[in-house]
Amino acid sequence: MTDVRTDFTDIRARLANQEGPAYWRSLDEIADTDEFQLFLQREFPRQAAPLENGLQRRDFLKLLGASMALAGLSACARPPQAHEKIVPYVRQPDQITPGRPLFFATAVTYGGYAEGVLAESHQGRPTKLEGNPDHPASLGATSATTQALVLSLYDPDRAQDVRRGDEPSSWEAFYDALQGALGSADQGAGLAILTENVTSPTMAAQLQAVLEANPQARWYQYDPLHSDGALEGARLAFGTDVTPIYDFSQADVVVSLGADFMDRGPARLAYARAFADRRRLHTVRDADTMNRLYQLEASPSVTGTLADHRVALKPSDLAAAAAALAGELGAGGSGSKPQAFSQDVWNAMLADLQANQGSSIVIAGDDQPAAVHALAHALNDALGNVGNTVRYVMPAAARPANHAAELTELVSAMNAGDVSTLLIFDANPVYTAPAALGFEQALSRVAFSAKLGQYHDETSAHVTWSLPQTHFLETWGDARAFDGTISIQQPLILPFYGGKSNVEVLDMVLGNANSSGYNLVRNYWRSTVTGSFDDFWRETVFSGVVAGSTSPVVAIGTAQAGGDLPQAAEYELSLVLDSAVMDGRFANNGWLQELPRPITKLTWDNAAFVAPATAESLGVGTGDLVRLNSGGREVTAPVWIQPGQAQGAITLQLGYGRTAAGNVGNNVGVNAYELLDLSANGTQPVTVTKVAGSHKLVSTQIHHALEGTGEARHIVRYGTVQEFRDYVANPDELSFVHPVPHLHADLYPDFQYEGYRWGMVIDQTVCTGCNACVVACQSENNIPVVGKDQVAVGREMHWIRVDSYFGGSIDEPEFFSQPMPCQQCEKAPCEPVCPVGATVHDSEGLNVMVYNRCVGTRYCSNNCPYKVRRFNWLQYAELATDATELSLANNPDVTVRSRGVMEKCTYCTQRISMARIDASNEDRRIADGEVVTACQAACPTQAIVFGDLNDPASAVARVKSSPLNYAMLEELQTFPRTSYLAKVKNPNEAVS
Amino acid sequence: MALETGKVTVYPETNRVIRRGETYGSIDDRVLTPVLQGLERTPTWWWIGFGISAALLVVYIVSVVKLITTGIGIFGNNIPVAWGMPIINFVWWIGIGHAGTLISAALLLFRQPWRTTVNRFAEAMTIFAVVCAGLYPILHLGRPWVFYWLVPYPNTFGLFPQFRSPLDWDFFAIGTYFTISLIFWFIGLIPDLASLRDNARNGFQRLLYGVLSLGWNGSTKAWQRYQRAYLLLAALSFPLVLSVHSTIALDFAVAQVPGWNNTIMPPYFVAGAVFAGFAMVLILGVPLRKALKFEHLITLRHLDNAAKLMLATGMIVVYGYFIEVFIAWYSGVEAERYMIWNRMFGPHGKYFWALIFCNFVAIQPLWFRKVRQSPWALFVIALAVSVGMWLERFVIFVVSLTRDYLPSSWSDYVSTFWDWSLFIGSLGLFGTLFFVFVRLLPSIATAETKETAYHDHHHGSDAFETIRMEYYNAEETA
Amino acid sequence: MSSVTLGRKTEPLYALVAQFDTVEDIRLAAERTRKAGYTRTDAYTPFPVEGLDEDLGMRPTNLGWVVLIVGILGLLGGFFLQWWANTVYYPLNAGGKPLNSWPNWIVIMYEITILSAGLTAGIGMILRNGLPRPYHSIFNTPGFEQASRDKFFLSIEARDPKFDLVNTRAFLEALEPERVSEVER
Amino acid sequence: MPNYFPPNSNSFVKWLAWGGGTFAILLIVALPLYARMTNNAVGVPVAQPIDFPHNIHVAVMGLDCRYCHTSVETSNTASVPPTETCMTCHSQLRVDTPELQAVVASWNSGAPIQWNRVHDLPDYAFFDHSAHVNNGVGCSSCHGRVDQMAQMWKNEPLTMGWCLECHRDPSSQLRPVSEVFNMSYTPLSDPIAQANLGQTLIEAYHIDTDKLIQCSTCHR
Repeated sequence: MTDVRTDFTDIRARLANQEGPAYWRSLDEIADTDEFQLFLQREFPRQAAPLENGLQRRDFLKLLGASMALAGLSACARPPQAHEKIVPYVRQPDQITPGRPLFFATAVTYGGYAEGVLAESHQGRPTKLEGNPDHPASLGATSATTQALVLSLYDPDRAQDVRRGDEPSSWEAFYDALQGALGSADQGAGLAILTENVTSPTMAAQLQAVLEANPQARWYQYDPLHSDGALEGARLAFGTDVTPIYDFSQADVVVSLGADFMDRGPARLAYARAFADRRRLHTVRDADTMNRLYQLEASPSVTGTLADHRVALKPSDLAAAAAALAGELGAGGSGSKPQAFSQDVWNAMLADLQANQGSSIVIAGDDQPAAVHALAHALNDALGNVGNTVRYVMPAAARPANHAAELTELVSAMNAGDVSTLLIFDANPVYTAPAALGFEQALSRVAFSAKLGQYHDETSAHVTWSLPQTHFLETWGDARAFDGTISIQQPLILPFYGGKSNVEVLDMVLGNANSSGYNLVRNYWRSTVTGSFDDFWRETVFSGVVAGSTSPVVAIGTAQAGGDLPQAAEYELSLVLDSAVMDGRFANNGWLQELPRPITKLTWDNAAFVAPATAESLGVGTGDLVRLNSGGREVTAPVWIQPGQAQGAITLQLGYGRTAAGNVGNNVGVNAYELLDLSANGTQPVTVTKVAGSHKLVSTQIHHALEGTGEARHIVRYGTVQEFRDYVANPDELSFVHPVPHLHADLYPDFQYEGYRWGMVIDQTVCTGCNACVVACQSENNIPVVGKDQVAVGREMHWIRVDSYFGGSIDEPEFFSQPMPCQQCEKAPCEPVCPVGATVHDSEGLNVMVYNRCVGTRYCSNNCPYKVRRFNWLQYAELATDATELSLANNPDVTVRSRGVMEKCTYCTQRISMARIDASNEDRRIADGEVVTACQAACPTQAIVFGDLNDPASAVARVKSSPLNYAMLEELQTFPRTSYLAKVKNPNEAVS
Repeated sequence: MALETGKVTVYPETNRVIRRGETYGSIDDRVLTPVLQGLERTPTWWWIGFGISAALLVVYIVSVVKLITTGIGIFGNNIPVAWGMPIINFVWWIGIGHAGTLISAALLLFRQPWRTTVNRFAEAMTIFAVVCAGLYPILHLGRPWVFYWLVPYPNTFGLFPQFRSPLDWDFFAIGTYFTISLIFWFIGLIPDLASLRDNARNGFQRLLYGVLSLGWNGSTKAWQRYQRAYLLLAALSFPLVLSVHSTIALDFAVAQVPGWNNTIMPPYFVAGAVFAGFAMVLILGVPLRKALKFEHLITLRHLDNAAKLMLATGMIVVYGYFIEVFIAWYSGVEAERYMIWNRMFGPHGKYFWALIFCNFVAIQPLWFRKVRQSPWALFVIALAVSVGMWLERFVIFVVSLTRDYLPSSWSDYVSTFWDWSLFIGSLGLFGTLFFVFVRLLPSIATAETKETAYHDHHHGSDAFETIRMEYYNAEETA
Repeated sequence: MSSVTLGRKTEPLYALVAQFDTVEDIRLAAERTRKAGYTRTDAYTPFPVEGLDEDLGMRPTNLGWVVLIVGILGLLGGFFLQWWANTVYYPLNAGGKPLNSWPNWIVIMYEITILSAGLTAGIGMILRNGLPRPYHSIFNTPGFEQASRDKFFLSIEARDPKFDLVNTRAFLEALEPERVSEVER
Repeated sequence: MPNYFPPNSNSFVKWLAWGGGTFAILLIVALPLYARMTNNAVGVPVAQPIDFPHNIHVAVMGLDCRYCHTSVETSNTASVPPTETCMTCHSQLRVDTPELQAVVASWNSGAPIQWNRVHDLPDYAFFDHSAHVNNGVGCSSCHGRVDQMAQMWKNEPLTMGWCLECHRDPSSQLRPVSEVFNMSYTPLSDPIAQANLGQTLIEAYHIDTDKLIQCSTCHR
């Protein structure tokens, strides 16, 4: 082991301009970019443990011939190789206990809006994100994307240097150049700043300062995650900028006008929790308070899977339906309901709304046109929901703006030569601006252009300066949540690849070359706080939210419906954000690319979703290529036949077809921005023509239909509230929960578990299939990414998968999401067939998987009826010997599996072990709720309950006693520890 | 010489294991010459066959290297189909490896003299097939270099195998089967090795066979123990043969995969194994008797019997197919019923019908003596059966796995280049061993054949009794 | 017929060996030799000749008993190994099956039984026959290479108490062999 | 027909058989032993960048283990002390002695000292110091008489088998928590007495003995 030559001058330099939590890390991390491999090989401090380390002496020669036995005998003990190094701190920070993680409150932003997180740090190495229970937009939960962002932190493709054109340069050089560019301009004439949606008070103040210093300068915002429809809708309805906040806890009836409110938008986690709390039923009494959801949408959504009545409408029909509804309920609007809307559902919906005035919600989707939003406002107003289930607050955005308009404006200004200096923060307009707009050409007319982003991306190639930006885990900053609540972002680690944050670079415009985010944020807040600033700061940074910063309710007049409804067309195209990579900003994140998308289970691709009937008329099948032509621009995309898609509606996801995303994200899928039309009113007409050829779309599930054999196996059990009541009335009769008589008989006596008896329940009634659990598990358990080709042959590694089934007709199907982790069977079929005892039960009834004992017969997987076991067919995980920075995201408490071993969900046994050790050190029992599995922690709707079944008071024991509780494939007598609550829907009785 | 001078009871030609006119010496000459003759006299067919086999053996080695360096991801396996072609090939080879020991053991116990001229190469076939088979489960491990963790031995982890696992049963069953078959084979070889030693044409052969024959001298006491040991081994091997494939069948029978967990599996697998085994005996025997000019020793009677056995076991296997369908229907278990439907009409349905053709339709001609006694017709049928038995395993193992309990986990199976290269390569391994065997060792057990010839011609010790009587009468009169 | 020299100095006499052509001849000869009271006799044949051992008055071998005993030991050992390893030494709960789930152990017990018994039968036979034994005086018999082909030899060893070069030779000649030879040790 | 092999070839074969047999047996016995020896440098002192004498610091100066290994009671790792810890004394004591220069250098430069790992478990074995010291497993039980080691060495093989010896029967090793850091403490010489003591301690510390031999206790 060669010892490290650390460049101390460099380190001192970096230390010199760092404050606050800079002391969290060891020197090595500061010098990391240089000595990275050494950093890894030193296994400092407590890196994740690659299984193969114990077997390093294994080399190919040893596999053949006589020395094999020898190599194996030593497998468990270390050979006398060069000694591993122990590298202690020089000055150990107070709050660090080596080997114990710390949690820090910070916030991740989407479209400028904050979602609070608690970041887990192992000696300064962030490894996991959990939700921040104190944060209104998290409530302790996280989304799938948030879970994946810890991987992006270490992404080796991130921008690591300041570039002038293609030349590596320096911050100093940039600063001088910037000052030159600014100095030449009079009053900042020709200076333009393009940001994404800004909610950060600090940044807003800085922008304000910049604009005051340079009256001629202009600030534009463009953010694909921003909803112009909502903004304009509010303006139409009230003539002012307000944001509606919905209180689902008070809503008995919800009508969603194309709103995927549980998976999209800045309030998704909060809304999902509130909605689920009104839906969750463990006893039949809960049925009385169960809410009802009417979901009108063009393409099946996560929210739609929970709908009691789901109506597939193409965008123009949806708008028409909204107008007709408004007409019926005297909220302005007019017209009659569209044909596609079945009469009895329509009547039921009207009846429910009328019957629940003041306790209903009409919510419009972010990608709906302004008119639909206005109608929603008008409807809530007319139904008397405002003040009950809906309240209005000032927008959290620092400057509410129509982003489409601003981008168009900027481009024309650039074309007119009015822009000589352009500073771009976060945004990647060369990729995300509609191709029709010609942003790229316009940009070429700008003399001095700089772009601050985490990647040297498509835009970077066309600006004069490309600047590396810090990840949010490296950044001091602040941001507001959907309801205005402010969070202060604190870094857990020094900029890993160098880089500066928005506020730091913005401060350069104000003439400060080296100001630090820490000072900037502190100074801003110092100016706002009355009383002891240090107390405020400690409290705020600790809790992650600025107390009392939630926006107050604003009084608004009566809402007016208005605006034009979208024009109907034979084929209506909707370009939507992808559920995983969003607008493409996360395209280089392997966890997200490989994440089976909700409902479709599609990975590594986007596709043009069409209804079965539409596909029939077009004569195309899944994977066939079609040419989409809208406004004279063309994109050739593969077709995905999606049951439940509205006839005539074509849905294509944005965020794909990137060319400068990085090694993972490049050339995945097709670029839908080619077709994007900012002037489109919610939808744009498109012509679809079949073209030759096809594209291999990879889905992790080849069979979704519940009909026939699927139904007969009683895998998904579901019924209505009424059926639930009947079943409880006479529990001995067969019901939807227990459709077949089942005899529990067994040859062998059961094992007794005196201590803990871990178990889990998954509530299908509230599971949305949003995938948060899947990525949370991946992050917690060091689950590798295998790539499209391996997924294509059925080798994805996710320990918990979300099975998705369709019931009913393929045109109006019902959707079922069924999370499937290891069922932890009492009589596990996988265990007796393992010849080496690599998978056995432990004394707490856990079905444990001992990677280092596994020889890889895979018999256990064959014998697992749930097929939840995953096998390392090839060397998927990065071993210490050939690790990249990405392996730093690994959880040090979980073994990194090597080639040839089986793996599976362990109920997060590492978390159980930690709790057990802590408890035993304190000589007490583990308390209920002390062990929270990764999937459980992430779940926005708390559909997963875990705990000790031996403790009758535990949450899991209570839920298991629900009459809806059933065991998957119980006829196999595997007696799973993981059980399910049958899905209960609350349809209107009037609907046949 | 002896046979002519002795008083001979004549049997009808068809009943004779050995054609009229063969003498002890002529048997030796026929059998030993191909072994003892010089390299330059080695026939061309041998060189060609050996060359091809050796070439395939190289393919095998390359595949194994690739496998161990890259990982079993090179195969088509996935979740749910965690066992793919390697396991099919494993069971296929093991099946083939059953005829040999069965012929030598069972037929010995049942006093079937006709076995003597076919058991030697059948046993060799068995051993080589078991070698090919035995390598598969090891190579097919995720971490082949720790395969010995299945062996109970004291170690630094303080761990032992988990003996409830059928895979451990396999390990013991195959290990035992290989060892016992090898001993059985070698003991049968000792007297022949002695004749080779005594007829050696050069120092090398003398040394080689001298060492191998362990100094056998054919003394009566030695023969006495020899026969006892041989009989005991036969008695032990016969149930062993049945147990080995039953154990293999248990790998599947104890699992809960629809299409695997049938109680009928063991007997049905054993029948299938004998079926496949005799097919391979014919595939090897028909060309061999021609090439080595053994028509006088491996007579039509042998082929006829082998064919009859094939027909019988074949029909048992077909019965198995039927019962599987019946039980699936009778069980009323949805997964089972769907499995059968999928087996017949699913994406892989064509393989099922192909197997029905090979294992059922193709063997029907065997009802006719004419077919049974025309070598090349048998050869073709045997080939079909070998293919059929491979397909049977594919249908049972893989197709069942592709559609098990949760539709969400259903998947398809696509074999890869390496799946096939390893299979073709294993044929090379088998071929190489077999060609080396026919060149270096007698393909027919001469000592046993002589004994049979003696019984054939003299009807056991009747002849001796007559001579004895004559002598004592003469003595009395004197 | 004088002593055979094999490029070595003449060795003391090992036995008188008579060569016969047919099974019948050797069996008759063997029987007569026994009746004549010779005990240290043996016959060498290319294939096992039924009844020849009785003709020579040999006792049947006890190999079977040895095999049986070892087989039973194997059976018990097989059970003990599995019972001890999975129940006593490291008891692990595999799929809720009882620790002492003996039905799962039958197969291995069976295989170990067969293995031990089979090895005993095979190796026992070889060792009891004193093999491997490259050198054996009987090989010095002229034409003995025929013994593995189609000739039958009867030997009366010099150690035989009743052995007398002249009388014994005469006795053998009386059996009408193809030839009689003196074989050195 | 002549003999093909000389008379003495028989005895040759005999010797060959015996020799081969013995050799085979030796091999079977020797291999595991050899494996153990080569893989666990038990009792082999490990040279360190700084010649740190545990014996002087513990036996002579009387430092408690926890003075340097601060997290041993609270964390899975006992933790090797930061340079800071050395400097608490050695900023005054023997500052200019040659063997301390590396420490001073580290302090001044901020470059961490790179010690050589002595007790190196495979990374898939998750050992937790706190769980042991808080339940009556003494330092010396695994690390030996550190107070007598000028240079640190590994005192036990640290193989799984070795761990299990105690995990199967903890009562044979347990000591009162108060004695955990006592280097000179040894289990009671009378096995029965020790077993009784162990049993009392197991009950006192609520040690779940069933759990001790479970795979999930050490492997995750």
